[in-house]
Amino acid sequence: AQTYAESEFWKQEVDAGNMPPVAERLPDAPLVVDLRAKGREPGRQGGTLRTMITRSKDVRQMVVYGYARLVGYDADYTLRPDILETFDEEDGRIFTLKLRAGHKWSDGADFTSEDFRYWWEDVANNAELSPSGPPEFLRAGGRLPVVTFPDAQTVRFEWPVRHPSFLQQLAQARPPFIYRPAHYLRQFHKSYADPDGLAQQIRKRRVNSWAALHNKYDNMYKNDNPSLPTLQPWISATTDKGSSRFLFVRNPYYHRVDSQGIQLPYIDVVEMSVVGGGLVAAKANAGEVDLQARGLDFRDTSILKKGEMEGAGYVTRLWANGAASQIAIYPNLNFNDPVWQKVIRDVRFRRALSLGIDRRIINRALYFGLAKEGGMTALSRSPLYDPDNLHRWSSYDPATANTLLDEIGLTERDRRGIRLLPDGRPMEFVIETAGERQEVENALAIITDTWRDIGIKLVMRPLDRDILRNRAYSGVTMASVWFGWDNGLPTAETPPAHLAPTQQEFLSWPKWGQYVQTRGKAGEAADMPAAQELLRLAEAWDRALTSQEQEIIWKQMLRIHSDEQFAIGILAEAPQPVVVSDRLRNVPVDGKWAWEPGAHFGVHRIDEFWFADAESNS
Amino acid sequence: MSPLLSVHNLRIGFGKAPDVVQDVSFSVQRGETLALVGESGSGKTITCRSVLRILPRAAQIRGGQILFGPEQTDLLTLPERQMRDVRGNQVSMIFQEPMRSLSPLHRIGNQVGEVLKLHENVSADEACKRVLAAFEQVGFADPERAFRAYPFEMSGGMRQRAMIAMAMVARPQLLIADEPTTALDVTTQAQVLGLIKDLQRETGMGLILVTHDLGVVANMAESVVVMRKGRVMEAGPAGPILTDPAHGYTRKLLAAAPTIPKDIEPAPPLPQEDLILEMKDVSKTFTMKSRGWQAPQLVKACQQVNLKLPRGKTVAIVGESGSGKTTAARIAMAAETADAGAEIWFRPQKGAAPVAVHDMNSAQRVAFQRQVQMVFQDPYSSLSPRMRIRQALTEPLEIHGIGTWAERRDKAEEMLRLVGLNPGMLNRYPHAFSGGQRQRLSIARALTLDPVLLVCDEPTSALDVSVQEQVLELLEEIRDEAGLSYLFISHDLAVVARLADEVAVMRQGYIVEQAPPATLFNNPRHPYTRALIAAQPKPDIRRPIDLLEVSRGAGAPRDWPEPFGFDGDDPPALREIEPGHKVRHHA
Amino acid sequence: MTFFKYAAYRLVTMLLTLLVVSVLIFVIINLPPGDYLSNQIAELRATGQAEGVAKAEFLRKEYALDQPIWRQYLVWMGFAPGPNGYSGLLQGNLGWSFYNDEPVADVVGGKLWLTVLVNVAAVIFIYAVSLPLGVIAAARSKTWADYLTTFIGYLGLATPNFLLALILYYYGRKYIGLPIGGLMDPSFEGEPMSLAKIWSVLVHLIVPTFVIGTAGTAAMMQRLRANMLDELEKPYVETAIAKGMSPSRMLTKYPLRMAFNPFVADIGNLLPSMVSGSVIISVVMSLPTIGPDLLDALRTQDQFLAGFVLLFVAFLTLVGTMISDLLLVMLDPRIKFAGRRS
Amino acid sequence: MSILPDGRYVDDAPYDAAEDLSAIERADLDAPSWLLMWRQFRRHRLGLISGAFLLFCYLMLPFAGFIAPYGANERNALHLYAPPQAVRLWHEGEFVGPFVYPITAERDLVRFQWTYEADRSTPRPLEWFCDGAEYRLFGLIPTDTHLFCAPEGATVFLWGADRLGRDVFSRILYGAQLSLTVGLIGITVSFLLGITLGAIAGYFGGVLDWLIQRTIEILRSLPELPLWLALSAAVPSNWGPVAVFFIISIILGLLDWPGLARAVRSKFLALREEEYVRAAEMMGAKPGRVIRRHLLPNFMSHLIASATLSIPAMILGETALSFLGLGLRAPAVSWGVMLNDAQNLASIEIYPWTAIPMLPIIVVVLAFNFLGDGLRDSLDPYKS
Ligand SMILES: Nc1ncnc2c1ncn2[C@@H]1O[C@H](COP(=O)(O)OP(=O)(O)OP(=O)(O)O)[C@@H](O)[C@H]1O
Ligand SMILES: Nc1ncnc2c1ncn2[C@@H]1O[C@H](COP(=O)(O)OP(=O)(O)OP(=O)(O)O)[C@@H](O)[C@H]1O
Ligand SMILES: [Mg+2]
Ligand SMILES: [Mg+2]
Repeated sequence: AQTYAESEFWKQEVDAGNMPPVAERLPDAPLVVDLRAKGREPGRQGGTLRTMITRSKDVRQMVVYGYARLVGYDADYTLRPDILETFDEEDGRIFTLKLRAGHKWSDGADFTSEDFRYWWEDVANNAELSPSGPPEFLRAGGRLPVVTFPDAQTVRFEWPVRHPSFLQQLAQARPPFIYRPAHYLRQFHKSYADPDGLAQQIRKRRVNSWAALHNKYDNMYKNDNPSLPTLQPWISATTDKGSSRFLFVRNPYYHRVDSQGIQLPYIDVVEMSVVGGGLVAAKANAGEVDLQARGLDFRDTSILKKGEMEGAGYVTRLWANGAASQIAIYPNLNFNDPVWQKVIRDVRFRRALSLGIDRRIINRALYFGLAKEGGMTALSRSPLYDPDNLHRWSSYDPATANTLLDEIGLTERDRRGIRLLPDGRPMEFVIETAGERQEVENALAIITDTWRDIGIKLVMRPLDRDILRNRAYSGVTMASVWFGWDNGLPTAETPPAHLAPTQQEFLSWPKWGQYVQTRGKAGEAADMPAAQELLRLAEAWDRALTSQEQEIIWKQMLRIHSDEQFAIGILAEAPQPVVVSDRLRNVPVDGKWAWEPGAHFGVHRIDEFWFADAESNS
Repeated sequence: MSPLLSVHNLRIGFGKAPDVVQDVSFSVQRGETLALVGESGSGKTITCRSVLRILPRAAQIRGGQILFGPEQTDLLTLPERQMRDVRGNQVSMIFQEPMRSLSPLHRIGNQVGEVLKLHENVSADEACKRVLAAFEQVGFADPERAFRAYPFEMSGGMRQRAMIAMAMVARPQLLIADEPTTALDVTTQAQVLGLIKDLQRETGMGLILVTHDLGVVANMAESVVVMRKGRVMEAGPAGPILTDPAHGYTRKLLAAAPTIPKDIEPAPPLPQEDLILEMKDVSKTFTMKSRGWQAPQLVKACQQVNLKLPRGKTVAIVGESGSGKTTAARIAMAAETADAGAEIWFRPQKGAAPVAVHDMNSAQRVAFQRQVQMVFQDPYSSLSPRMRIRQALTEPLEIHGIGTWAERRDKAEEMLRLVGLNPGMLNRYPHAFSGGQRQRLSIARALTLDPVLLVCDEPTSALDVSVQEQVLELLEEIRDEAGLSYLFISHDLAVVARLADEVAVMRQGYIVEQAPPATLFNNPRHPYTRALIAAQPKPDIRRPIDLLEVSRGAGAPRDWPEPFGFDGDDPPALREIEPGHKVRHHA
Repeated sequence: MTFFKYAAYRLVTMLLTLLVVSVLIFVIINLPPGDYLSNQIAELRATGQAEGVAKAEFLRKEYALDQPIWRQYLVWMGFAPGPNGYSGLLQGNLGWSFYNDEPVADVVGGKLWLTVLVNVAAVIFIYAVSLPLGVIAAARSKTWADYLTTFIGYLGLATPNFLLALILYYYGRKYIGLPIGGLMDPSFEGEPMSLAKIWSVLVHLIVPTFVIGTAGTAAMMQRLRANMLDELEKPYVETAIAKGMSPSRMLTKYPLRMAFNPFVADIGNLLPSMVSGSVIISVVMSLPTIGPDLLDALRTQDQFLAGFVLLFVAFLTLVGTMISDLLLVMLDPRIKFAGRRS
Repeated sequence: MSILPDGRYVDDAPYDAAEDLSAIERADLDAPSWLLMWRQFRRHRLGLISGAFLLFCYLMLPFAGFIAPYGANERNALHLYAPPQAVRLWHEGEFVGPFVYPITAERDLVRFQWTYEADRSTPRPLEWFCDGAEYRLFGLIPTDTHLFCAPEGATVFLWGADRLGRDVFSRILYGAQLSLTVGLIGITVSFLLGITLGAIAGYFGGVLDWLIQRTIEILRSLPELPLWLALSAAVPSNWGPVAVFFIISIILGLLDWPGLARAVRSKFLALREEEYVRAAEMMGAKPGRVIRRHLLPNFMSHLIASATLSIPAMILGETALSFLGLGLRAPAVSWGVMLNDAQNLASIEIYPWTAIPMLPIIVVVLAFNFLGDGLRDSLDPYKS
């Protein structure tokens, strides 16, 4: 049997008898990470990792970065069991999850199928806690699964129809927690807690019902309750929410070890401080962080490099952004103005817009030419990548663009050379932005010039993020700018729902999305053939039996997108500066910076990073 | 022995203009009083101020020396830091216009006591005690009230006395008094002068006394400097100069000095029919600004004043400083509202329906304001500091839309000439005038509108006798030609005797005696009237008045002999003892 | 009217005004269509997060948000009893912040005093710097001292705050080791007061105070200088000089007091304007003041939080105006508030 | 002069009792007040220079396009972040006339900066009265003639180029057109309101005062932030940035007056008790006149100082609001917009010339200040 070394950090506690030794804390079969096989160096425990967030709410990033999931992606973006010892999928309908025997919550209590049952029966299906029933993602074809708990280490989900996206959902950056620390939460649950004690708690916590109390203490994602047991590598150790510094200490019961028998995470303490967005670069430049990407933009690179050269003790790495597009324009197909709507829905118009963008210059001006120019599609590292999709309708070709626009019949122009709409108004194409990113403004400034050549006047309108969304959702926005799809690295198994008009967040079809999301209560049904085709394909993917089938569907959908230019991507894979302390090891040199899949740092397994001593460093 | 202060060949000028003070020299010994007399605007004030080096920014000292003290330090070159010790401590000054010279935001006691704190390092209590004592000495009936009062709550004379107290509490070696008693009635004046004399005897204080009142000079000064147009005309011991003036100007001055004529021909009582102004039962009670927790103190400024002013006549009010003269006049002008029950009637023309001044509508008010004008006791504060004199003088015309621009300017020029000023001064701001010049400006302004009633509140107090003569003549002339009526307030009984058709004597808010001047001056009945007349100084060095004696005046009302005495708020009625002669006495 | 009567009268007016303002604030907050919970419910529904919806619905009921608007106001203020014993502002229940998912009191609690701290520091800075400098600039007008202070003042005024903050932070850190952002070293947070902690707070306050304060300082200094110049030639100043007062004492006792009148009128606005004015600064400089919360609350229509903060700022404004009115009467005995006879 | 035996001093210059006043200068007397003021003002050297400078600035505005070598939004894709270029006269000891060396950009992928290399061998003389980007003279006449332009194959970035390769110098000139004008409207509105209402409240007191005071209190207590947020959602989409900013500066003016009004009021409460105000009233002056002629002049210094102080706020107003998406934005150019672009560390530390717009702001603000000071001085009665 493997022997495990006790961490310095908890040694005192263990010696004092407050905590069992490490061997007893680990699951019977911990997840052993073979670092060398991954091309990483095994490290040693210790150290404090400093990083910054811009709002105190962002403590939830620890859940993202920690990335302990039932199943999670590995570096190749394939799904592997993580907290689970194994999982088993039958027919895309029946999922058997096997837990690790002896796995414990961060407070030392056993983690068993009871925790799943508690969630399923006492939370998800409790009318007071979840009045509208279990979460939507558990529905396949509108049907809920049958969940059974054959033994302490086994949980089974069984659907009548295929539910292929179930596992992917579990691996999300923001995972659905389908388990809860039952032993802890029972004290707030009406069915378990002693009524007097509960009533007292309700009063003390200034809430009005036991459900509110339960809700208050049950936030696995928000990470705001330090006493809530967790399975993440670090556990929150800061109680004061108003604080500007949050500390996280190593989870003594964490389930991963390296092949030397050293329990992960290597790093003892993570210190997150809340810093104003504008000051992140300045603080990083001053060497006040060990690992930072959030809050840094590409344009900070020069100042970061400068700090690096002046010996602030870090290196600046440039990772590629994992969003499908760094900047994408979403012409609103649901725009309320009927004349405009008709124009926008004309594919030739959208193609002309795209052809009228000089992506090379934008790339050069904003990203030193380091980003990838082209439309919005799967990124080059995705198996679904197709260079044709990237380049279709996305080369700078004002002549073709003009021809296309003329073909639509927009031939009239005013004195300034701006084309006129059929009803005689000049074509002032208003693009609304969230006003947060200067690169967007600069890109639009460049596009303004090239669009003028095709007779379209671009009017940029910076708004507040929330206002922008609300306007777009209600159809008053003509067009908006946002990132491309979060997930630029899809595989055939990735659910393609976001490619079809199923979500209002895709700002080209907010109303169609609402229609699907609200099951017809709001919004409008998609009424363009291409969009209907996308919907059909998305459903087909659900039913597809093999990944080959799924891949074909994916490719069709991507092809439709690049053909139709629903969203006009401009650039992708823009470099994301990542500041890494000189002392920090195992941080990939060439990583992907993606929310989905990958949970930003999560997929790079921050728990495997470690601090080299100063001597061994030089 | 070296003199306490000697001024040698002092020359001062403004801007590029010629010197306003030319080669002035004089000296003051310890314990000596030097009187500085002369024409209004002759540079007296500027000379005095140069001793303390507090000249207007635009002034330049172009030459000369001012030597002070046993060391004969030149005050003109003394470093600022040492100068600070001289000011207020060794040399202090009573400014000519005390109303402007006090900070409006600080209580009087505070401002006066500050001198002690600055130079003598005394405790707050001690300072307070000494200030109260000084207030008592300068004739405040209620020193406590004065201590707590703000300048705007005081009458002109009270402010002047506060200024005097301020200059004297620190017992300086040299006191420069620039017309210190212009706003004081003669008894109070005697008291103050007596006080200064005492202090001189006690401490050997030197005194430079600027005054226009040759009677005061005769009573106070050992030596005299006569100035005119910035030059010393004559200087030397007081006796010879007053008795046998050598210089033509001095002679002219002495000749112009007014006195109460011995035998005024008795005039019939004033006609009672065509009254231009009638005040009935006018009383005014002020509420003093109190500290948050104290109950507010009430001041009865004037009480039950009844006055009748026939058209074309002059009614004069004389009386104690602080007795409510100004208040009564302001009420007549509708500048102040009287307590309830008062009635003031104004008849613009003969036979016209009277206007109730206490209750006018806005049309009436506009008409009233055009016909009634006032010469303010304090001309400096009644001129807007940011208006050139031309604007100030043409403003009344502009307000009432009279004339064109050029006509207004011509009128302004003419008015200036009438009061003896140079129209070249039209572009100046008010601060660039001497005290007497400002007073004349004020008169000129009041006259521009050709009013029918003019309320004059001590209009000539700052004028030298010759200019005063000129102004009085002017007033008489207008009265006779245009039938102007005057409500005339003055401390100078000689002026009153000359101008008035009827005189009301006020004391503590009450009219105590009222009669035509002949009757009043020949046959004064009320003890206070008698005291006043006795206290009037005469420009005769051989017959000095006993300052101490006259300053006692008639004493407090409760000490007055029967049937005049009364206590508190319960005075006897004003009764007619002979036609046109009213005296407040018990029947 | 005695001072006390006036003060009492002023207090009553203030409370009445506050009442009016509270209504207006409530209306303004509710003016934009929708509210936090409805938005959230819509979004949660759309994304299929049913548990959130339940919670949101629950909160709506709990805080009477399902009732007509006038009733909501009454309940919020505590004039009418709310459901389930929700008691309203007057009884100290500040309501629930939906955005932060915490009682408003908890969100606001610690930050209020920090807000006050930062702003009071700025106010002190403004006064401590601009009073003497303004007086000196006036007394020594048209000398290098005057020009230099003017120049620096305008430099601060003409630099956008954020740029100024960035420059000061960056070079401050580079050359004198000043900390960047925050109000104290994080390690002191939640620690009891100690000298080291106070020191840390002071060091951290340097840049924010400077950034928030410069604009105010320059403004105050220039205005003070102008007003002082007007007073310096007045006769009462000569009297003071004739008394032999030292210039500094004389200047502060007499002309300064006179020149101060317009500033007293504005004292009331100092605190509240900086609370709202420093919102943006606080956001960019990551100061844990109430400002950023207010901005978030307004953006997301988190009505109780926004309402309370706004009401609090309004309260500060009103109290400030009242104090300045009272000070005005105390400072200038000539002032009467009675009407003019026309 | 003679000394009499009794020690008396007697002046023996001829004495004329009736000696009249000296002759007066008519011209001087008839000078209208503005002339007198101007004479005073002329003596304030700095104020005079500042005034002349500002006059020059404003006169230049219609010609900004002519003086600027580039268009306001003319990008030079090959010269991003180009540093300021010197215009030289001598090349290798030889007089060539004004010329520049062409520069070429290099991507430095180690430091992630643009570096520039000047080609010192080929001097390129500037072109004069040449054709360039189109602009509107006086905002009306479209033309494309510029005073000077970059020669073929070279650039002339006097003050460098920004992130998109736009000429900072030209943009400053164009920016002046907006920065120096639009905000003035807001100031005017707020001053008019503030002075009028403050004066009414202070002078009349009583009920009017009460009403105005409560309005002020309520206005001040009401939050501006939600207003801006609402506004940013409500402004029609196709409004140009300048139109939006125009509206906003007027609204700013409408909201900004209470501070001034209170200052005016408190001062007037005290001033109205002054004797000269009473005197004017007793002469029959109407309230309007009393306020204009007697009260306002005594508060002029404060007003001038306040007006001067709001100049920087007016120029930079948009930077504060752009945070809420309401400020001026591209394609409008103003100094505030330019500074907004420069609000990051790289601009300060690596490309400092992008922060050059601070310079004209400060110069203009100081000029306004000295002009105001001169004005104040010329109104000061004691300065003569
Ligand atoms: N700031 C000034 N600018 C120009 N001239 C001035 C200024 N101040 C005073 N003067 C002039 O200087 C002369 C002397 O003034 P000063 O005040 O000394 O006169 P005065 O003898 O005290 O007169 P009065 O008896 O009227 O007070 C006057 O003619 C006056 O007009
Ligand atoms: N605004 C005021 N507030 C309080 N008391 C005042 C006010 N104005 C005048 N008084 C008081 O009223 C009384 C009369 O003042 P008034 O000015 O009428 O005196 P006066 O007879 O003109 O004296 P003087 O000869 O000294 O000018 C004085 O005691 C004075 O202190
Ligand atoms: Mg004089
Ligand atoms: Mg009087």
